Amino acid sequence: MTTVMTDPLPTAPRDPKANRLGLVLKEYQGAESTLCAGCGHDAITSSIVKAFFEMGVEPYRVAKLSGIGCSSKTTNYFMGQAHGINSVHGRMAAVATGASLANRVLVSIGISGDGDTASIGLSHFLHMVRRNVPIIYVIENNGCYGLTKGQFSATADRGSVKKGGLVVNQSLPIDCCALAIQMGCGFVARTFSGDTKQVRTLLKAAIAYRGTAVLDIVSPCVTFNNHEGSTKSVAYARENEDPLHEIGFVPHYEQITVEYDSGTTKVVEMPDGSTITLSKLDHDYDSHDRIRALALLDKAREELLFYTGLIYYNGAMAPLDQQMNLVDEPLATLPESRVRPSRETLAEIMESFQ
Amino acid sequence: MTTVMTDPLPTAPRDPKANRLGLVLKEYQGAESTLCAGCGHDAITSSIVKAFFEMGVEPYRVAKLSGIGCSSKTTNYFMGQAHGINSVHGRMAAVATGASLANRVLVSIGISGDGDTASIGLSHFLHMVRRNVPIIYVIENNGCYGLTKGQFSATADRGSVKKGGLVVNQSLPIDCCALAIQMGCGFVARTFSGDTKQVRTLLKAAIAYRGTAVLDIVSPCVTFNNHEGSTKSVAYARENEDPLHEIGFVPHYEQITVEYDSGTTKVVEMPDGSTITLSKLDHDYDSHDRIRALALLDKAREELLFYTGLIYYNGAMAPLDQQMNLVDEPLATLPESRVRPSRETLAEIMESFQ
Amino acid sequence: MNVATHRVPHPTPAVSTTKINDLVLKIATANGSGSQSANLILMRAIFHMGIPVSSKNLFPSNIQGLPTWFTIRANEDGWIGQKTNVDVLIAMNAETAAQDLADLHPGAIVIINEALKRFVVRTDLTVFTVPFSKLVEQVCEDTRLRKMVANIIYVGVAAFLLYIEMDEVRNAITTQFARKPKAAKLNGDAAALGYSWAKEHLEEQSVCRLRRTNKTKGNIIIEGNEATALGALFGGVTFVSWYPITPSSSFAETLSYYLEKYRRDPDTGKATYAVVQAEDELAAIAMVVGAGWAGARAITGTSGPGVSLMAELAGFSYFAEVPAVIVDVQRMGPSTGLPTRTSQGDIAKAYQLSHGDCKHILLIPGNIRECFEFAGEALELAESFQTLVLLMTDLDLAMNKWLSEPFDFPNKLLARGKVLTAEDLGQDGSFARYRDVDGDGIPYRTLPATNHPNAGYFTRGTGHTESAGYTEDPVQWHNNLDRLAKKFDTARDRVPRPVIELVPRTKTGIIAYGSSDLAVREARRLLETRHELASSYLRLRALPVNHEVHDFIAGHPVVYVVEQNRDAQMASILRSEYPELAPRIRSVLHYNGLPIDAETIVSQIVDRQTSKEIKP
Amino acid sequence: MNVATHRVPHPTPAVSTTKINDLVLKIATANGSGSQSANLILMRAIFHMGIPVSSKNLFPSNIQGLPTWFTIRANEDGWIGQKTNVDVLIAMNAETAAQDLADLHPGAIVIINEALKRFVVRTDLTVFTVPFSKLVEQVCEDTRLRKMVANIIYVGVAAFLLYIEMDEVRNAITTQFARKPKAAKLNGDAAALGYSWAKEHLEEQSVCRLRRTNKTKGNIIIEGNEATALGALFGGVTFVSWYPITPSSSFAETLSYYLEKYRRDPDTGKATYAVVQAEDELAAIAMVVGAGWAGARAITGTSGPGVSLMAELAGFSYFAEVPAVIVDVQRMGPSTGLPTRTSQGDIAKAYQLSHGDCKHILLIPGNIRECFEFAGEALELAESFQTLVLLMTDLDLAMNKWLSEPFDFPNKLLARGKVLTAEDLGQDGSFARYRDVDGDGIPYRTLPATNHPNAGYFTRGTGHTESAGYTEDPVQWHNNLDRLAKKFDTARDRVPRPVIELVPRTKTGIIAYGSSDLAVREARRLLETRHELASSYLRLRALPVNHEVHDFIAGHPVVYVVEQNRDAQMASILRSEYPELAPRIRSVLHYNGLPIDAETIVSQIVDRQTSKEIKP
Ligand SMILES: Cc1ncc(C[n+]2csc(CCOP(=O)(O)OP(=O)(O)O)c2C)c(N)n1
Ligand SMILES: Cc1ncc(C[n+]2csc(CCOP(=O)(O)OP(=O)(O)O)c2C)c(N)n1
Ligand code: SF4
Ligand code: SF4
Ligand SMILES: [Mg+2]
Ligand SMILES: [Mg+2]
Repeated sequence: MTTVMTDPLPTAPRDPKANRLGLVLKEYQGAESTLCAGCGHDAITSSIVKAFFEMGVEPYRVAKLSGIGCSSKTTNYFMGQAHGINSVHGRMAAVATGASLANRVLVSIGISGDGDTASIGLSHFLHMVRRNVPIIYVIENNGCYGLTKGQFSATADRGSVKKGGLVVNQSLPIDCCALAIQMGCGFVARTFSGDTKQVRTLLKAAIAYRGTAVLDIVSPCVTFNNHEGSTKSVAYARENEDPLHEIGFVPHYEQITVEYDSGTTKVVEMPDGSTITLSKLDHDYDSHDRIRALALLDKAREELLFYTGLIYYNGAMAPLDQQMNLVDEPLATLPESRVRPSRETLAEIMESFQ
Repeated sequence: MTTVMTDPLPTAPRDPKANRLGLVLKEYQGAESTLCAGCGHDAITSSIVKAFFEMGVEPYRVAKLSGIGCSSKTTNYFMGQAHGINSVHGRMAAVATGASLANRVLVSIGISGDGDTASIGLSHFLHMVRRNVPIIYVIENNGCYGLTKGQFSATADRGSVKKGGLVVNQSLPIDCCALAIQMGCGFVARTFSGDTKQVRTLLKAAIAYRGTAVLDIVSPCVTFNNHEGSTKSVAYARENEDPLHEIGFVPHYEQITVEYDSGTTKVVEMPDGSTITLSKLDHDYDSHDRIRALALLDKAREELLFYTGLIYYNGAMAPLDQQMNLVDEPLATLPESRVRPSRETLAEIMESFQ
Repeated sequence: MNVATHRVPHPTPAVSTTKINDLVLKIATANGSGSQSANLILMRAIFHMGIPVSSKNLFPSNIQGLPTWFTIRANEDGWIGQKTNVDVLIAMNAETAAQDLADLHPGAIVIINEALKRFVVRTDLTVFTVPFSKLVEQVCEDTRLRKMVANIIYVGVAAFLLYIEMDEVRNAITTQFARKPKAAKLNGDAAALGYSWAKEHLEEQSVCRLRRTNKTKGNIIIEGNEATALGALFGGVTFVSWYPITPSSSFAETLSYYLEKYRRDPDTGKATYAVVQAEDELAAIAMVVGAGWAGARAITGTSGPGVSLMAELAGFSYFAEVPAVIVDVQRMGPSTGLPTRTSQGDIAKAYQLSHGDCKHILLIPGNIRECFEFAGEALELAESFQTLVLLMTDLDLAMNKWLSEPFDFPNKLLARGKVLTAEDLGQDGSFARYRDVDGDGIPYRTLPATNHPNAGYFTRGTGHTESAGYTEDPVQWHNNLDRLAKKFDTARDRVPRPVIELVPRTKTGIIAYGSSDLAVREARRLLETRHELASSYLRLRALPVNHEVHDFIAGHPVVYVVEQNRDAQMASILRSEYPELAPRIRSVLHYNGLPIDAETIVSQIVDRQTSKEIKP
Repeated sequence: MNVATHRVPHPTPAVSTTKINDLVLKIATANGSGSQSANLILMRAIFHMGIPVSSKNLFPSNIQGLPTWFTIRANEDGWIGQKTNVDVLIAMNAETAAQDLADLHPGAIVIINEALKRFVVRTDLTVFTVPFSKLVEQVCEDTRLRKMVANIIYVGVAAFLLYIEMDEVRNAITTQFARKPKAAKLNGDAAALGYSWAKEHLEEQSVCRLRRTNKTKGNIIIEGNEATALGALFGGVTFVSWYPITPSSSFAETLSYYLEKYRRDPDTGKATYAVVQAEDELAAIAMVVGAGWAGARAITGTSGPGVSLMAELAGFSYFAEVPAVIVDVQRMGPSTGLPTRTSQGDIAKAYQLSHGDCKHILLIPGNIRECFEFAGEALELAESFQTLVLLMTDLDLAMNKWLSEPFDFPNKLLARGKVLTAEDLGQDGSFARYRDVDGDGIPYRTLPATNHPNAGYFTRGTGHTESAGYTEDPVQWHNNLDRLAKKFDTARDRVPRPVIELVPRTKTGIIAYGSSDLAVREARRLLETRHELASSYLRLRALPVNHEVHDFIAGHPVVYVVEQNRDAQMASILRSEYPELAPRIRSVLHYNGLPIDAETIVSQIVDRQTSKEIKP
């Protein structure tokens, strides 16, 4: 039996519909989506809205970052009060690196597509992970390039059939989770846009995490990759989703004491005091074992299995801003006195060149 | 006991100094090196010269490709009779993809640096591996950018000290071998420029292999990264090299029958009939097990171990030109009759637009 | 509900003469609603009535649900360039109906979905209201298909009102759904229903009508990307690498389709080509350079953002002298800009793409045939000049349907440039890769795998001697750059020459290029008829320019350079080519994302003419 | 072996007057041989004798063993630009000795390693042979160090022959090896030995000599990259991202060094800046854009190949209006080109970097002080104009040692541009991100994490409305592009103005920019003294140009634009800015990788003058 005690001082909201900041769900919404009706990305958008709402993150503190693609457009569809940047194709990871260092207090969420991340943006994605840039990095993975009309992306499974039924993908898919683990990522999850509960829970845990949290979310493109033979269709995902565990999350500010059966539930304590619980389903999976995670993903890729859940967790690594030992205040708004050395310093330097 | 029988029709050279084509070593050499005296890259150059000489590859059939860096310069220093292309920084993998498809008969060897491959060229490297472009891809890995004067590269080990002794690398190194395995590579080796026998043997095996063969060769930069505290110095590599096995190679054309103790030697048959032998040293390592290879590399990275040898081998995957089912002749020189459809075809197409 | 025809009396013109075979028809829908098929059926039916016709598809940068406009222009005399003055509007989209109606000129005809009736507030339009939703129920049981099928109903209605022959509509439907007989039937029924309903309920109109003629015999209707792809196919392309981007994707996709179909070895079924969907544009151009170096005829297609990413390799191609072709299907920039809108905004950038001193050959097709011809020519020139060639099309050319004469089979053999084989090198042939043997600046090359001990050389982007050795020597560097400039000069008379129409005694010249051609030609007619301003016309088809361009400018005291960008990019190039003529060059600029139209050109020219130069 | 002095009699001039404080000294060695310290010691000693001095280090693109030339020019009157006419050669490199000697003008002095004696075939030189290998054995036991120490011996020899004060040599050695007393001792001994050996064995020469004066008091010697780094430091930079590339790396490395030293919070030791060595230039500029968007003062440094890679994001910065600064240390291109040679070959490319219509602000320092000032100014302008600013230096400025007055502490407070805080937005402040409120084309922005419900907006590279919403509307697109053009026009009078020197009544104007300044000024003097051609001079310091440039060209019938590239890039920009003045613009072009020198300018101008324009 493990007992989880969390932060004893909750901020209980008055309005039953409001969160701990007194904000209502609507304040976490954004512009109306222009995606195709039924697109998996819209489901993820809803989950994001709810997760941030439920976690009580101040919208103004959020930075929404994206590249280009249907997925990348979605940053416009949630948290309209937050600043967003829809940058260029494939470079969001690097843009986010700059933004998050410029302002440490930002809660960064990056939304990317499988094309944006695994093709044109692959190198930046990997280097971002390696640096442990503090960001929730969501890959809305539909195995294709939605916005350019359905070409296979690098995450399309081997044997996946293209719309029209004539072309079969021969290439090995790139597994962004496996690569993230390889680059030292401490928070790696795979999930399915339609499994809204799991998505939301993972997002909440990712909000509590500081460092790069990679969420590879299978998110069907209902227009171009939702047919028979696609391994990223709604039907395929629904039928094949195989959760590694049932995930629960208790934020640090919630005063609850829960008892878990340590035989069936693993409890992950996060540095900020929040807790992730992983309750056993069919598998006996340990999210702390990097090699096991890689083996699982390898198997999944070979046998076209669709495991979901928290693939790997390790809270030990310092995020980039801490590695760099930045001042507490945002660099962006430091006053002149702190960013321009003195007249005397200049004189001293000038002398060294005489 | 395993008996290896290879191609019974050797081309025995007359001149004792000539290879099976009747060519002498000199014909495999190139321009004089302009690298620093003692640079690891020069040692690799010598090994390449010998490996191609000993394998009796016609120099004119070789395509030498590289990016930019001290390492990338070396393609000029071997096989002067071959065509070479010193392209731009980080894009060689993609250049090679085009070249190897344009002409299937080419034996491509790409030389890159750790900066060229693991930083600016990371995405192309990974996608090349994923496509299984037929090439021997050598990473002359010195943990730094030699040509731009010694900045840390992405393969610098955590804890490695910069020349001058003041700066210590904090970042997790990128392990190109692990990433290559992750991308489905069937020939992954790590070795040390100073272990010329192992380098040469691996190169010969790579020449016999068709597909992407990745050789990550630690190759000390004697000018900028050869000091105490560097994990890529000559001294460090010599002291820490820990071969996984003793490697032997018997090319398909050599009529020899060797007997091996199957308890201590594993024999790898290659599709072209050549044979790699892996004789046990301290480790009991199986180069066919992908997960084990990943675990080994993970451990090596964490504990700063320097395992060398054939990390992973799998001869099953078809190289890109075969996947694409190209005609046997080089695309480059197909006659007009085979690359321009007929007048009638145009008429037929025009009609379809009426 | 009362299904009636609103007939608002025309205020103007009192004496209405019916316009025959001169129609601009605009259809406002939402994308992803299947309206594209309906629109194409209309267009095709008009085409088969023998009337020259074109269409402009104005679609949003998303996949489903946003406003889309499709404009068909039919004109017996061939004036089928962009025109914004609409004769007939089919209004199907609630989101845009108010604006769509407001934009009409008095007297225009409107066919409007009954559900949108509320948007009709003007009284100077001829409005026909059609109960599409009700009608569709009669032919289509599957509710999911109704939105799509409703579109075909307007085809029938329009056919009735505009005198489009129903036989041709039926033919067009059969063609469109050739492989889907069920859909063909359903759509055929829907069109017929629209027609018969209209016949029963709507009055005839006599504002504009179509009638059969014979001006399109033997012609084809085709998109620029299809033409370019065919040009590459017949140009002997052997290597293609690309990364998806609007509006260029369909170039590579169409090319892949035809390669698969026509370029497999008849005996073995093996491919005589390779197509790689690259991981990005950096890789796409790098692969093309690698393939070009190894001797393939290699091409990539992209648009602005991709061109930016290809900059570094472009300079390598120029300097290391490796053949490569980029098809730049220009869209509206800067930045991501308007991916589904047209522009000529990359001209100056492409011309000098990459850092350092370098200039590239640009081929600029002005019509659909040239898309075909210049694609082959680009491959040809890239190999002949051993350099990068950019084929500059744009979204308007590339993704709209154009009327064209069918393409001619190439009348010359494939030229592979100055390539030395082992036999050419001879017994002990010496070979200097970068020597100007022929005095034209173009050196000789060998291909990898040439079986000769002297064939190999080392290709590099760094300073090199004539024999491709490394050098930092100032004189050799300088001389090599001069040779490259000379090679570029050689190209002046080898690239497609400008098309010139000289009008005697006029002081005014017009220079244009690319997809502006039709609009310019129509503008010239309008200038002449309305403003008594005759103009000579030079259509640039390539860069670098040659003496004919010089002479044309020198021959006209006032020269208007018409282009679809803000920064007068071509005018700038001409001004620096011919500084002494720079003062006479004026700009006509259009950069709102729509294709340029004749009226824009006319009004800007009239504005810029001084009082002396033009009659009021 | 007989250690003697070859004294070849001078054929010219018969009457030799000793040149005082007017020296060009060239030292030929191999790189990686440690000669750099010796050369700097010589330069520093001359500097401390009060004589204006500069140096040009011509080094190869490798790390060790290839030829390197270091040229020191000392001139009492401050003419210390590039000059190819060498007075004294120190020949230490066998590989180049033959050519080095052949290049000399008659009468030049040669100090040559005895081992290279065989290369002396000319009789019109004054040759001093020195047995360096023998001498070095006397002071240096460690055989591995001898090659390096031999270099210091030539310092002593040169000091003797040229009358460089040994006290200053000793001081310079002490400074150079401040942290390595053992090396200081060894080198001091070697220099002394060289001096005393020379005194004993060599005759004095009276061709040219140096003597103490007072022209460098208070001055500094510094490289451009160091100055630029300091400019960024004092310009309040908070974010730096970069990828190594010659010749820009030392900018970022020096900046990192000073940031580490002077920009840690005194209380906490925490950093008030972030530096990221990026994975490539695409990432470097993307990080800068991300940081600039979030409100940092962000900069990156690169050279040509990196600029090419940054093209796409450059357009994003322009169009989404995100501050960013790129320092482009220009090297010789195209392609990889000559990485260790200088050029002004990126001017036109940088000006319109990226696809589509866009133009950027370029700051072009012409001297070392401006490297400092303009780095701060670039950060300032990037934030004030919410756009990309490129600081265009070059290898000559950036990596050579220049004499300069010390830099002034910035005289104005940091300007952060039009940023609205939560207070500015007020209770229910509405805020339209892209509205031209002030009529200058520059809109207002908010920073992420501004605690106000209306502060957030969506930044995008696609078409947008004034309130940053998505639109494809043609009119809004057009208007926004026009506003951006207006913003660019606003910049004309906000960027550093040109420096103009008008000479009354001359018909000839010269326009130059960047590192050409010293050579141009010397050329003007030569033109006047030798050819009686007086010229006005305008030094461009930024793009876009303003009316002063127009007026200057308008005021001179003939204007020479001097630049260090092949394609007359700045001339082209000026020709398209001022078409009516285009015919009067002529080009002086230099593109062999060496810094431009006065003689080149003079000879090209004299060549291009028509007979009417110049006296013979
Ligand atoms: C440099 C560049 N190349 C290509 C494109 C065209 N493009 C836009 S979105 C996209 C792919 C999007 O795929 P993905 O990231 O998987 O997003 P999805 O639309 O599937 O959600 C591409 C290739 C572009 N915008 N920029
Ligand atoms: C686009 C571009 N960016 C930067 C450079 C500068 N550059 C030349 S070589 C090099 C790094 C070389 O490192 P590596 O690949 O490890 O080779 P090494 O010299 O260490 O063998 C860099 C950054 C360049 N040539 N091109
Ligand atoms: S095209 Fe696919 S990914 Fe894009 S919005 Fe539609 S369903 Fe979603
Ligand atoms: S700098 Fe380093 S990598 Fe480059 S040649 Fe010298 S030792 Fe080799
Ligand atoms: Mg996708
Ligand atoms: Mg390296």
